[in-house]
Amino acid sequence: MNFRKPTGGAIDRNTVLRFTFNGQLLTGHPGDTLASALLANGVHEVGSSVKLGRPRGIVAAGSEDPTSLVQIETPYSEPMLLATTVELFDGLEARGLAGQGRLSPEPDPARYDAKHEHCDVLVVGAGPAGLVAALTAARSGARVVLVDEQNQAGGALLGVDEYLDDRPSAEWVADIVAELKTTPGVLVLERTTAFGMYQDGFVLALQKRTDHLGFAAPASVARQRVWRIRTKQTVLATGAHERPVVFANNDRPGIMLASSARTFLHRYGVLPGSRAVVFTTNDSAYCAAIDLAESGVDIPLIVDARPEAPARLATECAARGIEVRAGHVVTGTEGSSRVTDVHVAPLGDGHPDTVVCDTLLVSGGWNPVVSLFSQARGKLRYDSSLGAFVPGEELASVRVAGSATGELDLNACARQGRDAGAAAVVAAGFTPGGQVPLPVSDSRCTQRTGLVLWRVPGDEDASFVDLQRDATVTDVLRATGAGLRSLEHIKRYTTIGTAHDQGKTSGMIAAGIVAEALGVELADQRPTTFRPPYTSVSFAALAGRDRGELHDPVRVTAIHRWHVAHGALFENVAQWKRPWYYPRDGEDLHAAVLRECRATRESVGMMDGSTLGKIDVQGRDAGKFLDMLYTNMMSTLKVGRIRYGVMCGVDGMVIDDGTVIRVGEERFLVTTTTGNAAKILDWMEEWLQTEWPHLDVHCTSVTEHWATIPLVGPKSRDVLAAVAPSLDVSNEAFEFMTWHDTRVAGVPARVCRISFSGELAYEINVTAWHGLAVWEALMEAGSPYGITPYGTETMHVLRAEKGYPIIGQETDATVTPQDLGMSWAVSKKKPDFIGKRSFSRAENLRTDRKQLVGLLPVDPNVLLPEGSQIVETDRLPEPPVRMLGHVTSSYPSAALGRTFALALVRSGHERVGETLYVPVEDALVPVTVTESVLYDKEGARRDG
Amino acid sequence: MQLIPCPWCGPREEAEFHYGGQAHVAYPEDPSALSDEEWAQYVFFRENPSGPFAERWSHSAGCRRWFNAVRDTRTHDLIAVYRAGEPMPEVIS
Amino acid sequence: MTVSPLFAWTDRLAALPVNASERPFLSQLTVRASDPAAIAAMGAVLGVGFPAVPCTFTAGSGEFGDVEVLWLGPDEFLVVAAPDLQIPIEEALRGALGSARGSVVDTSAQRTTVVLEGPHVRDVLAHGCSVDLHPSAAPAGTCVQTLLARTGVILLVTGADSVTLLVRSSVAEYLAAWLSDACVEYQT
Amino acid sequence: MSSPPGAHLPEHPDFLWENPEPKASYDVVVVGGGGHGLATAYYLAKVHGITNVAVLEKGWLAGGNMARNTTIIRSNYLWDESSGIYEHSLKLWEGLEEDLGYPILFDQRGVLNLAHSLQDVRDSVRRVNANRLNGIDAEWVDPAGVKEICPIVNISQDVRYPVLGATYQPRAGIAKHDYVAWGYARAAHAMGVDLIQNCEVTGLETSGGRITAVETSRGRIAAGKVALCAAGHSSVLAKMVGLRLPLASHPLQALVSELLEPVHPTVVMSNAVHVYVSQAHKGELVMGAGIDSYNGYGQRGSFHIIEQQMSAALELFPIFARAHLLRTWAGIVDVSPDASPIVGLTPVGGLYLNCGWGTGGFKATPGVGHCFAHTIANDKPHPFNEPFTLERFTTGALVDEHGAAAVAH
Repeated sequence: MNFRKPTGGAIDRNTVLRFTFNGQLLTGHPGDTLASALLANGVHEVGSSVKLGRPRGIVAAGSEDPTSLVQIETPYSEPMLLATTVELFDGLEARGLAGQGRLSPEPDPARYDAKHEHCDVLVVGAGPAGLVAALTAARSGARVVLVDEQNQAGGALLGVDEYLDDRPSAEWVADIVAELKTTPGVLVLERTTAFGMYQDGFVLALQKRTDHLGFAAPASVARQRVWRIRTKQTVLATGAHERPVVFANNDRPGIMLASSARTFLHRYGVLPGSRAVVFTTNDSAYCAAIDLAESGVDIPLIVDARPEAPARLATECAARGIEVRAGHVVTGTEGSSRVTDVHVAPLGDGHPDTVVCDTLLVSGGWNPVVSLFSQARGKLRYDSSLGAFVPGEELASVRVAGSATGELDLNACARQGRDAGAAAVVAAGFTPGGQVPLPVSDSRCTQRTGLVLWRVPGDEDASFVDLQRDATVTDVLRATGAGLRSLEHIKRYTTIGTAHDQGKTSGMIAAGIVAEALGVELADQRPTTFRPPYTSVSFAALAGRDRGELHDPVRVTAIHRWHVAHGALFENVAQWKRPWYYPRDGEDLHAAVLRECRATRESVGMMDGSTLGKIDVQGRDAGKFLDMLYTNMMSTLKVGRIRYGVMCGVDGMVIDDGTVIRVGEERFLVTTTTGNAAKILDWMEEWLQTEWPHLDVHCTSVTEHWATIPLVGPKSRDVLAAVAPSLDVSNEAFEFMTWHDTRVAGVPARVCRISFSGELAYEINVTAWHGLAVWEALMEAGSPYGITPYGTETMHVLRAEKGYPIIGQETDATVTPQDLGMSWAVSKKKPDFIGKRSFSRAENLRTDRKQLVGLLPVDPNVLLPEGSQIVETDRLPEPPVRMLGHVTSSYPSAALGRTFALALVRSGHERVGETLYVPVEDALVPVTVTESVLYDKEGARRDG
Repeated sequence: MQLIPCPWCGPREEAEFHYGGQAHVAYPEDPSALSDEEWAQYVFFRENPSGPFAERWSHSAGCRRWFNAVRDTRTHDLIAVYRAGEPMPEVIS
Repeated sequence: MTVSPLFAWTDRLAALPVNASERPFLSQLTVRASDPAAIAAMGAVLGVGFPAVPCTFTAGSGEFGDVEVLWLGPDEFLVVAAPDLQIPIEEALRGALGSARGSVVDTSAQRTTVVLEGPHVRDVLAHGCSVDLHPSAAPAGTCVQTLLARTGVILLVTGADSVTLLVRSSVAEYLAAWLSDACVEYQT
Repeated sequence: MSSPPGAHLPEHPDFLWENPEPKASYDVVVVGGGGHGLATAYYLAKVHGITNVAVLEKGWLAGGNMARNTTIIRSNYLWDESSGIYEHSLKLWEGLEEDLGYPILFDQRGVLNLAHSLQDVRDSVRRVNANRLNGIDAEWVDPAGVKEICPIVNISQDVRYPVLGATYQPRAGIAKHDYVAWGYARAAHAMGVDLIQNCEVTGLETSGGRITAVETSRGRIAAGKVALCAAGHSSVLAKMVGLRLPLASHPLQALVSELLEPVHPTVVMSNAVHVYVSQAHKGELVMGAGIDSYNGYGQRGSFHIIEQQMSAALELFPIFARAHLLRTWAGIVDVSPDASPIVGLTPVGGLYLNCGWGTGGFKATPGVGHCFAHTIANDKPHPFNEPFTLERFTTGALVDEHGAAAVAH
């Protein structure tokens, strides 16, 4: 059956769109929503309720609808959308839901993005108040953004056929929009819902940019965009939602809000049914009844709960053959998948009468939309004449205009819009421009106050307060009977207001019923908190384009391309990609690392160390400053020399380590670990700026200025000599822990003789632009020696064989330098340095602290898993088992010809020589505790 | 998201800033002279008021300057910002 | 042989509707100083006064050719000049700084430079930059350090439709990838 | 159409509690009617027979962090001290439904803590091994194992931070927070505890170094002992007796989606990318993020935290792309320097402290309620909360769950 009028509505009847709903092939037109198209086809039952499985229809025409949940299946599956907000497109497939949607396992092909926008005045809502506010602001020259959730401006005007200033309201709207769109500095965003209002004028809005295009949506266009709007002033012209009245069996399809039926009529040319009863507590539903009657709908009866019907409207109804029964209410309905009968009785007590119909239109008054105002921390006030919470205070940068204030007269709403727009631009520092004339409406409905009626007594088990959650009056009364008083408790007890609609139509009614049940004034009740988002927002929209390779920046060195080309596997270290190892054909990690280690210890290897943090420290007090930051003495370091240093936090725990190079009398270059580069620079700045501004020191990051290449192994000297002919590489001329500026492979370089492996080694630093060329030159110069590039894993093995800790692997913020066996790096001479005072706390003085040691499995072929715990006994007692520490690092060693590990062990330094046990799966592996240095203890290899 | 007025760069989004906790907690003149209790107060204990709070921020993604702010922790509204070394404005009643 | 961070992106950047191009190997020196006389002296040797207003840059020409001086902080500046001048400029600046408190550091390879031009520049950047780039808020001469998407940048407004970005070398490719993605809708 | 599975929760009972006027005096006044306060009152009455107890709540019962958390329950903490009290708690969870006679929907669906870097892997294995020796169920699973437990996790190694494995605690899970709180409240009330709402504590009265009463918005209430269970507001209360705490109160945000058919059978946490997510009983996805950086009592956080969380979540769970954010909110978490709680005696006689739980308080509810009640009743810590003294910040004997790369929440 066709419920589409032959004319009227903002739809294109010349174009037919085909769509499928619950498997049924149907048609509609451009301009339709899925809901209007369904109603045009006579389909009211959309889904079923979540708990009771009762049929659910379409209650409202917009985003406040509590029931019309659908799953869209084309062009990509999306759950839990409202049929009332899905714009129809050709080929749409959808099905009704029972309160639960389904996530598609297929990857979402759509693009998403975000955009920042700044303005002087943001207007939310393009109804009469918002339009006038926006135009008033625009005429002042301010930067204005107007957002509206509909696909066209007009707001409530879209749902009526009123004339403004003697012409169709659409023309009035179009004129304003046209002026706005041609005014410089004005941005009008349709299909854009302001969903969150945060501090300092930060408003988030979701724009649906291509959903309405269906299959024709261009793949290159972001489907949805999150607008991050920072505004000086905001005008909230968010309108009002009509609310129903609760009565028995008020949930059947065909029962609809009166104004929504009117919207379906005027905006989409759709009739809600053939024969409609109207139940109201106020005037507005009369207009719906008259409009529908004039469109051919049989309106047998208007049930008006007020003791007296409005005389003029009642006369108009009588002229159209519509009976009006004042002082009556709807007490119940019949029907299964659609309402078939309505029971009507006098309010209070009386014998019910039954009226046959296929539609019941309900109006219980209006709830101003105050969600964003409340999110902006505006206080709400209960307006007893409206039966609703309204904005209860003025905010400095947020103004409310139109029916969002509770005002329902169009001219008055527009006036509020104009006043709010003018006040906003003045507050933003502008002078209002030409005054926008206020429209005069020909609307019939001028009486504004109605009767506040939350529910009609009746079968409480079937009187639904939240249609989506199947929560009834019985549930509310059970909650109050259980002792609950707070609306928040009752919301949780009954689940009212927790569904997709967040209680837009049900919340106020629930509060009213609770107040009645408890015998308290609503004015004394705190409404439940409005939380973002106002309407739901897809996760993908919020993630925007920060996905895949753009999820988090990848940092690469100047030599990265070479590593990729040479088959390196990479390790993520903070945001950096570092070569982990370079497997050759058929090699696994262990095989590759054994090869890389052997080559390095026996001949020469090199790695890309560019990711190390590097900080230039300059100034007269640079030495003094570093003395405070490092546990050891740096001010005594001589120019030309290098010292290893450890840094602690104020709590005395190790936070970083690295080398310190004295470049000049007043200049140092310090290195940090890869992951801590930014943190340590920040740490330095924090101390300098907030504690020691008197110190003459400046710190500058040069991490990426330099490419850093450790060249390691007994043949490193030969390789270096080949590429640095002007450098005397002899042990005498170039001592350990010194540096020289020279040229390497023809480019300026700083070469440091430091070693993290115990081998003869040089660290070559060149400007990053030269990094790749120098790397390749070293590869070439080293080829006679079989030079081998190695990655972080080999670096870890080489340093572990020497007992050098890795910050973050051997340490975990509970480890002191002393625990690491580095008392030698803790100055006894300095009166103070950061962390020193903490070393003398009781806990630090314990002799049974966990200390860094080496572990040698008794069976030299057993590799201990890193992270293994260590116990004292060769049999495990019942849990909890006393643990002595854990394995921090563990490797097979080519140099040692066996496996080994480093570990933090309670009283470890005293336990050297002891046998301890490491539970590995079901076995206990015996290990011997050793000093942490396992290879070349005498340091013979350092000088080559 | 808060809009934080960096005393140098002007208002910027909170995401550009690093939070530094309570302001005006000076590093002790001579830590070695402190008792363990006094030292612990410096290391671990900070004011945590519900209301105006003098605190430190660093404009880490901008000019990298540390500065101080008085912010109401109930509303998160910034009451005042002032540069490091400047005295706290008299906004805490 | 030198390789710039975005050398592999030249063609892709050029094809973007923001006509992006890397200006590699520029001489860049980070200057820390607060003594007005020293700052004036350094400006004098470059032929361009240091910016006195936060979040701006100055440009001029002198002994070292065209030079820009960027305000990075109340006592921090970045001097940008043509390639291969970092050593003489560093010497000149050190000389001008004299015994005043401060520092001069060659940071030429720390960042690379990307120039964007055309009518879409502000729109594209607004997808990832929270700073108001409207001409009234960010006129030519503006220099802000901020976040672009998930990385830090120095952003210079150089003209009506032109912006220069300085980005840390290690994340330059991320920036290029992000720009490419943000430009998709503006591609004609 | 029939009702979808799980969409229907068990009904609450017809009677929960009365709303009495406060009496002039109680043996014990518990300040804070959240999960911890209610559980403490319950165990005071049940285990120690102390029933002349009032729980004072400035708002509505369990309306603070209890109403705002993501309900993850687990005990797989690194340090012995932590695993002791959390495992004690988990064991109580396992019998709690029966104990309270309330359907708390405790669902031991397991928790995966993902590792995304080689150091994550080492730390995770370390924690698993420590857990096992402490008698806690824990296993290390490789990416394929992660996929088996939770098929929707993206274990592709091509992503920015690939999943390298996870720790898995099968006995971990979730519960329904309101049901838990109301279960405790109802049972405590039934044993004679007064639950007093809309009653804000404005002062603590002491005499001779001993607590004597609390001043409230509803008048003075004399108290033999006072137990603070005020989470984010602990610093404010402690300051009333001049006690400084090493706490910072931060916003912690969480969010929920609409109801969805079951896709997520377990709980997944990823510290490295700051996401934790489960699918609650009715089908909604419940997610939490990292804390907001600044101190705040405003019960709201900053939206960029939510956006970052979403991009991280979609890297791990591409299937969530078109789930919808329905509601966001924030609690106030009191974070201590070592991310471990402070539970025990104070320098003021008769005043007891339970705070600093940060993001981990919900899972501890039964355990700390039980131990704190013991501490109050005996004026002496229970062995499980003995390590969590205020003095540890002076001696340095921290229980550093934060620094030790263990997992928060």
